[in-house]
Amino acid sequence: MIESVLVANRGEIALRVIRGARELGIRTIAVFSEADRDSPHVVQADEAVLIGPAAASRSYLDIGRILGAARAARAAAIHPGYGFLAERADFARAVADAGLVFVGPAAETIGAMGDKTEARRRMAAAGVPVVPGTTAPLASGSEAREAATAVGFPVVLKAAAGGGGKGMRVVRRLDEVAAGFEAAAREARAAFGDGSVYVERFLERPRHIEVQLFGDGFGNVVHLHERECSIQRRHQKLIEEAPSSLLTPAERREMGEAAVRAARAVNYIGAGTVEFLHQDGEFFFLEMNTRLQVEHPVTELVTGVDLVEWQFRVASGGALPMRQSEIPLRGHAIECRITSESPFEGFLPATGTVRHLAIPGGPGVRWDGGIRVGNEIGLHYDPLLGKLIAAGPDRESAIRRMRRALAELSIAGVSTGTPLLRRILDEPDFLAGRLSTAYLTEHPELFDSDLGDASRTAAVAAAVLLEHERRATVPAPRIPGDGARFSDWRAGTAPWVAPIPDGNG
Amino acid sequence: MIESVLVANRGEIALRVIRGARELGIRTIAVFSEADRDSPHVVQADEAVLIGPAAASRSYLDIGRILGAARAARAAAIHPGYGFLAERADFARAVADAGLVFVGPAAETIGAMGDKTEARRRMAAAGVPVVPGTTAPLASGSEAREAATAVGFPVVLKAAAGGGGKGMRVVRRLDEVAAGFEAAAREARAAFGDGSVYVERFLERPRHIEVQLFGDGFGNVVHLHERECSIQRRHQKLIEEAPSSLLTPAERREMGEAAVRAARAVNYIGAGTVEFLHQDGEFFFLEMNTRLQVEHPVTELVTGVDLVEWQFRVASGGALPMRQSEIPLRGHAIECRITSESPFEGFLPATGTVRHLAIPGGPGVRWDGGIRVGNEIGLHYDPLLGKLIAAGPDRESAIRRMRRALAELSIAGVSTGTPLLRRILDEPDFLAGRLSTAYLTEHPELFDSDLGDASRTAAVAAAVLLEHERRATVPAPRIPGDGARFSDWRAGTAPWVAPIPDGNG
Amino acid sequence: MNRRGSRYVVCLAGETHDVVVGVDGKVVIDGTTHDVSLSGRGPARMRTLILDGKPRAVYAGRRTGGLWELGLDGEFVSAEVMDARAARVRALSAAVGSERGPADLKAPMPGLVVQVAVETGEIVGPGAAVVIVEAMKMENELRAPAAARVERILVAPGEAVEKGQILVEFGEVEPQ
Amino acid sequence: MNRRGSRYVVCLAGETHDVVVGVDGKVVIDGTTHDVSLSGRGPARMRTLILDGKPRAVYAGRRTGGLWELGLDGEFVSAEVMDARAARVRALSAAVGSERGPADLKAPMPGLVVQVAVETGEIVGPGAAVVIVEAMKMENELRAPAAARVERILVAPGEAVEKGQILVEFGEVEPQ
Repeated sequence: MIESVLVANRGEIALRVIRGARELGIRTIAVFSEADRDSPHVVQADEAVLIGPAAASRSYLDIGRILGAARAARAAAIHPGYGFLAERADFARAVADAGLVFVGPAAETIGAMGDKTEARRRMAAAGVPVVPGTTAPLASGSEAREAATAVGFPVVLKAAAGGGGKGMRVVRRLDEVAAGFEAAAREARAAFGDGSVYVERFLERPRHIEVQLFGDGFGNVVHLHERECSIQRRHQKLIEEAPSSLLTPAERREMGEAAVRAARAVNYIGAGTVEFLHQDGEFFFLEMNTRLQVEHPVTELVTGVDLVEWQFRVASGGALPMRQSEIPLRGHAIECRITSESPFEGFLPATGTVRHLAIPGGPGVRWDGGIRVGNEIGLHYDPLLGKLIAAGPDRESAIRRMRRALAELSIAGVSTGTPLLRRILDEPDFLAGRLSTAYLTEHPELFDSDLGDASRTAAVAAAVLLEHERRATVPAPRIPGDGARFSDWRAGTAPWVAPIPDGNG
Repeated sequence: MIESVLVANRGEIALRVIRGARELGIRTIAVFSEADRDSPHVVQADEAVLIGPAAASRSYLDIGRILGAARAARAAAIHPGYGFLAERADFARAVADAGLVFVGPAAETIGAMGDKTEARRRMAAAGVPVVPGTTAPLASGSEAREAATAVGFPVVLKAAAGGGGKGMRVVRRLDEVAAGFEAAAREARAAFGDGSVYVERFLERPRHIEVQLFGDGFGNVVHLHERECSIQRRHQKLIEEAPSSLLTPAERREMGEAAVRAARAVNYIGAGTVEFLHQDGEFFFLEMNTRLQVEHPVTELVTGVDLVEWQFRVASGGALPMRQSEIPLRGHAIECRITSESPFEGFLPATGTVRHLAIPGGPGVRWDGGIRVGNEIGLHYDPLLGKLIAAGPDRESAIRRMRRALAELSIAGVSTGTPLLRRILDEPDFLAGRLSTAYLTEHPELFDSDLGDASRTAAVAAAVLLEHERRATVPAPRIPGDGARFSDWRAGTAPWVAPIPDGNG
Repeated sequence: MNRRGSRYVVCLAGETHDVVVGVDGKVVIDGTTHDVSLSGRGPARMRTLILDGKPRAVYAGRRTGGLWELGLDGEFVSAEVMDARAARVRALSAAVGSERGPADLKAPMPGLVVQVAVETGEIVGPGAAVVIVEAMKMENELRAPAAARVERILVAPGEAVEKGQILVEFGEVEPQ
Repeated sequence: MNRRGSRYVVCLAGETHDVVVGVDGKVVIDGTTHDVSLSGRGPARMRTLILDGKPRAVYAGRRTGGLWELGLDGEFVSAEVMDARAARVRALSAAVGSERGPADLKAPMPGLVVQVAVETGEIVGPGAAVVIVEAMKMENELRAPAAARVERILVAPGEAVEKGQILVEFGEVEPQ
């Protein structure tokens, strides 16, 4: 087993990786930006290195600083988490060149799969079904228009270097193609430093189903069944589950085998995911993510496998500890992403200081979080605060458990998407498993921001009792001859001003 | 399924039961004393009823008030949790007489097993091995002396109505018997309202192994394997695990079958536990607990069974959902009890206000807690703040996970036993599974309260930086001609005193 | 305060409620009597509200004067509590009307202006993209709330903006 | 404060440490130089201390003057921080000695007195049970710290006692 690892990430995934490494006795080195001095991942590591200012480009995305920190802490390996540098072939290569172990696949694999058009070519060649579209990056808006016309509308313009829903634009009409191309390219440049964009047929109501893969250096490749991630907004996953409520055992086997074929085609080593879109009984290769996914815990809960442990075992030169036939599939698990966003205001990013945090507990509930009380939630990074995961013997019990857990989750000081998640977990189509990536747009009623009569009455009662209590505790001084009260003197900026005695008190 | 349930308890177990009921769609009614207005179990229930002042005798132990609350809330059933009224036959009878479902065994079963001497008689008759001792309560100190002499020293004097380590005294010499008898009787009267005491041979270094049982109203009785609870102090369990690292599969089967025999002998319905002491290859019946145990989560984690769900199913008239052969035993689970005690000061009860609470998360970790930030921890109730549970594929991985989880657990404002637990999880005998109920007394080195050099340096550095920062933030006014500083003016009781300008500043 | 209770007016989400707080745990909201208790004054600012037997955790946030920020089940609302006299004063001053055109475009969150899609004097339709602001690496199109004329553009691409900052001032669309 | 850093004396668990806080993130403790940073001033009172690259969460509790209650990994210690001048004053006043007999018996926790096992004037041996206090339904025997004479009994069975309250005053055992 490797002796030590630097975790080149932040937030919940950095903490997840540190937890896994600690359990294996691997010395852990956290890195952090100036904005993350008080993040939980820092204190849970054995060592911590400040790598730069808040801007990711000068900290978590700065390969030189990451490698410098690894050298200073004499790290034997680097785990990239997801996002940031996780799918940058140049980073994987630089890590290897520095004589360190990169916990992930080979740089060539990352490069091949990171270039989405190259990936499509390789997959088609390996006999994996792909969505109709272009196989080369588009040079201009006008080339995009031609390609889109050939593929047939609607189409989606996608960053070749992309992932996580960034740098994507759905276009339904020819006259929107050029603007969509430019927006996707701009976002792609900002997010990935590469503005290449290609075009694909846009499936209107597909289900997003992906297969978890693992390969080792001995030619073994297995899949750990599928996850369904159809509940998305703006191509960002919101709720994920394992297994998919759609697939029959035969389809599960077929999709798993296609994914293994895809992995073998690129000599895959480590953890990876093949994403498929499933519509009308067909499924198509969407992309391959050459890293741990955000939603990996649902797979861990239905298989009993610790995916981070497997990553470290394979990175240390070990073989996969299970064969395909030995990998269990037990029960059902659901994950809700808890993000700092206001879902009823168009998912506006929310900021603030975490003032209160109550984490759900009890049977079948897992919290993978990256915040603590006192943390400032800013706009520098991804809005993912944590993931709430619930498991049960079947989908219905997992849903009931998740509903209970969401009712317990309490975060104050920053708005989160929790109220929307609670509504989805009560919505009949979701309960019946009638899912698609269009689910949220087809359920606008979930976004009514009405508090409801009971909550309104409760809020009125709470407010009036709080104010009543405050006035009873702090006698409000009355200025003679004036009806106004200095009822807020305590909140003022002059704490030494003594209350003026109230002659009528 | 029953429509509603009143949970006649507080703290973590009330929350556990409410969680289970909510997941089944059962309306939940919490009760609370004036000391528990802000306890988490209150807000997680659908309804909440104040039942009296802090003193348990006038709230959680007051049968009339509990039944009154059940009537007011139109509860269909009452779940007693553990402790308080859980093993009071008169309570079970009063609940039934009020026309409500008691979530637990019949009053007669509770009565028979609650009287420890009667239980010993019944078990011996059913062919379950019992520890040598008396089968009738002792009338006086002198009768105790006679009985102890007959059984042979060392002996243990035990409350017939007891449980949870209360009302117990180990006596090693004849001249200590009378005092031990009186102390045990006094504690028993205070804790259970019944001062009956009996005597048993005291096993010096036994292992405490218990079997989880379940019976339904259709004659089915199954066991859910064993738990080992050998790490105890003053007969209070501190760490529990499942399965026991001692038993062979054959011994596991033998003990399980003995427990099922015990349950059948009393027509057991619901969840129960048969406790055994295991020493030198033999095991003896210790007692039967006719309720859910504190340590039930370790069984849930190795079997996948939700024991509270089963309780509600059986109480609703359902049959057990599994046969003996269908009950899994997968992996290993460990529970650490987190109590408000100072282990390095003789387990003195600690009090305070919870100022900070960081709950461990990530894979394989469960927290069953009953506190939130802001709660006052007083002396009215049991010191159990919560339970930290970790599971893994084997004992070693569960221990590594628990170690990691204990490192993450952070409670401020009240002292807990966490530092001791961390040491036990590193101690070679514990790691090797060399356990006995004498473990803690045989490892006095665990109680050295030395901070260690690294922590001492860290504390010095933190203190000096805090003070340095405070002085930089609040310029300490200097009184001319005097060396002293009013460095603590901000903490004083006169917030309106303005700082005296510092001529030298 | 008098023997029969204290009267308040509570403004919440645009609606006004008359409330009387009794001395016996009773609160009358818009004529309906409720049993209410509110406990907890710890460092966490979480309170336990029991309203007619139904318990809820309520977060009581930042206050100035009678203004409270409340969190119920993860939704946050502001409530203003006034005594009867203050409410009357407020009602009188509010009677002085205001004439208003289309609302100006404000930044709904802090971020970076990526693009300004309009020019001064331009007439935009309802829902037209006006400014693109990037926050958390996502582009957010800010659209015109109604048909309007672009009166003044106050930001340029590359500029960082605060939440609530006015980006573009609109005027009425008049026949030219 | 001077250019070369600020000098402090820190008392922790009965030991005294000389500390110099530099202006560059360096702290010299008893002559050894450490790289230290301490961040976080949020509502939770949790701070992140990084000492020579090793991070730790530190709880910074209640303070009066230079007194800090610190929580490290669930263990709580008190530290008193004095500047050099205050430390000298303290050292001088401490030089005035005190004459002491056996420590009095104090309640180590709040609870209820169940039994007083001694009488005034009685001579007790070290470890002898003196008072039984019940807390959290468990009886706790409080024992004599050393051989002593019971000078005065200040509590009776049934009485509630506070933590730190003196229960029994002891005197020296003298030949009678």
